[in-house]
Amino acid sequence: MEIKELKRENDLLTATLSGRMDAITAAEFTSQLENWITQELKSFTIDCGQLDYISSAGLRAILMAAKKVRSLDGKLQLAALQESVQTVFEISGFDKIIPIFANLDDAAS
Amino acid sequence: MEIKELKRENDLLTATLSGRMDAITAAEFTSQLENWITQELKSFTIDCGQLDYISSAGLRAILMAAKKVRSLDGKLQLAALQESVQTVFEISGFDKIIPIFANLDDAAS
Amino acid sequence: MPPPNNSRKAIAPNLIELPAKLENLPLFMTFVCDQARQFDFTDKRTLEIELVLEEALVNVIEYAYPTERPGRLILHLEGKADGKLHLEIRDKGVLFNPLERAAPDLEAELMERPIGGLGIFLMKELTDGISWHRKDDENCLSIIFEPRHVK
Amino acid sequence: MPPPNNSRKAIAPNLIELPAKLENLPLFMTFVCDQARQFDFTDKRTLEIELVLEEALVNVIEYAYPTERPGRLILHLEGKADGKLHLEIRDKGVLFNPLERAAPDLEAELMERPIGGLGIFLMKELTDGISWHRKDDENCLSIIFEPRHVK
Ligand SMILES: Nc1ncnc2c1ncn2[C@@H]1O[C@H](COP(=O)(O)OP(=O)(O)O)[C@@H](O)[C@H]1O
Ligand SMILES: Nc1ncnc2c1ncn2[C@@H]1O[C@H](COP(=O)(O)OP(=O)(O)O)[C@@H](O)[C@H]1O
Repeated sequence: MEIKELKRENDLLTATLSGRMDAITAAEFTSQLENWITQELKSFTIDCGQLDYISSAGLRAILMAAKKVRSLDGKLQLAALQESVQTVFEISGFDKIIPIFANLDDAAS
Repeated sequence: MEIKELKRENDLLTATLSGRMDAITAAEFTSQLENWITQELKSFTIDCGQLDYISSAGLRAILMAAKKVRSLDGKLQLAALQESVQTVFEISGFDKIIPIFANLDDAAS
Repeated sequence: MPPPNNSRKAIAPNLIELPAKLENLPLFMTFVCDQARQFDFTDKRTLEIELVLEEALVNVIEYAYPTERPGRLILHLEGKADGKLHLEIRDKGVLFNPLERAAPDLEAELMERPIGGLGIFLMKELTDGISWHRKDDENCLSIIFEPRHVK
Repeated sequence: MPPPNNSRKAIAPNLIELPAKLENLPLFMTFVCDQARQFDFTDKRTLEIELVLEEALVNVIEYAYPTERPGRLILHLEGKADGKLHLEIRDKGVLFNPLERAAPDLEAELMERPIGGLGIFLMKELTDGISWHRKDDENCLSIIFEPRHVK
């Protein structure tokens, strides 16, 4: 799994998440998010176009992140989910609690 | 395993062999050599600096190649063997039947 | 017309047994995915198999052996002539029937959704057959995958 | 001074069983190398283990089941507390004792060297213990590796 920062505007950060988000790698996302929050960031838009795989460990990390930023009055948005990742989100009902956009432009508007 | 042609001079070809030469990949070397021979090449110097692993299937392919080119009055020389590959050559006595050089320059002189 | 002969595709029961630790997860995963690919499952279905497998294995790794050093985890895989893949996951850990867990509330608001509890639910949703029994002090979880998942 | 406690390094017997086909070679190899690495073998020794393993497996794959569809290949691996790795390779193929093969003539000229016949020799040279027996219609090849090979 790889997390790449794309840009920062005020307290909003845009990043890409790629590879596999599984029981071994998901913790990296959690600690990266904590790190960002200490830098006064509180809203996050994540491009998942290159995210090939997510398991419940990944969903857990996403849900923890979404709750955390909501409690800071920020938000967590995802964009460009691959079909298989989208399916996992839908089965879990995560598409109803996490805003998902077709691409980064849609997420920004 | 990867085979890369470096240069041709008359009937002499210099190439690099890299990766793993094992029961699955060794046949690629044999067919590449046959291919070269149909192009009127008959002497070969192979840089093995990036060859990480060789098994008896690799030795078999090397021995077949060396016999083949000898029968054409050509020669097969190797250069820059890694320590573990050198060990396998020594155990098998291949260092006595195949000329091995420290590097391509030594092999050329 | 004779029935199509798929028998050449059948693969005999294959077995891997290793300590139940997270370090060994990739090896278990490769074992199954390699075989699934040889068995002509689509990439999409192979990803779903991978997901179910990860959920099942991680639960054994995290919960089955709470006190001892890592216990054993045994995985059987059998490809049937009818194109179905049968998986059996066995451990000697604490008695636990995952199929008795209640499904999560998928309608809850973000702040009301509990952390966790999705692994077993995903397993149930993505398999074409799942059963559990306890035998000789072992939890046996049997899973069936069809080449194409029908919901 | 108490003896150094290596027991935490010991790994229980691990098992993998798959059809004896070349396609499955990488999986067997990964199985052993992953465990060897967890067991703190050096990279050099791990390469040697890999080589011995490839030779042993390829022989079963190529020669043990001459007529039938791919037969079974079973691999046991056990890391002992004294730092040695024990490997057992079993097949139900034709009776064959590899240790009875004569060593190749290492002094022969290039054109006199026969093609083949090096696999078993390399296995003998690179292991720290190797034995064979036939039991219940199975060839059992037992191999011991020490962390550092002493010739
Ligand atoms: N093998 C097991 N032994 C004991 N308890 C288990 C086992 N597997 C799962 N559980 C329990 O079931 C709960 C739900 O598991 P699961 O749906 O996979 O989600 P998660 O592990 O993320 O909580 C776990 O939190 C754990 O309490
Ligand atoms: N499992 C086996 N069953 C029957 N014959 C075998 C088996 N393994 C090896 N042999 C025989 O022993 C010979 C020597 O094997 P080996 O030293 O590995 O070299 P190679 O396979 O390259 O000839 C083989 O050519 C084969 O005839």
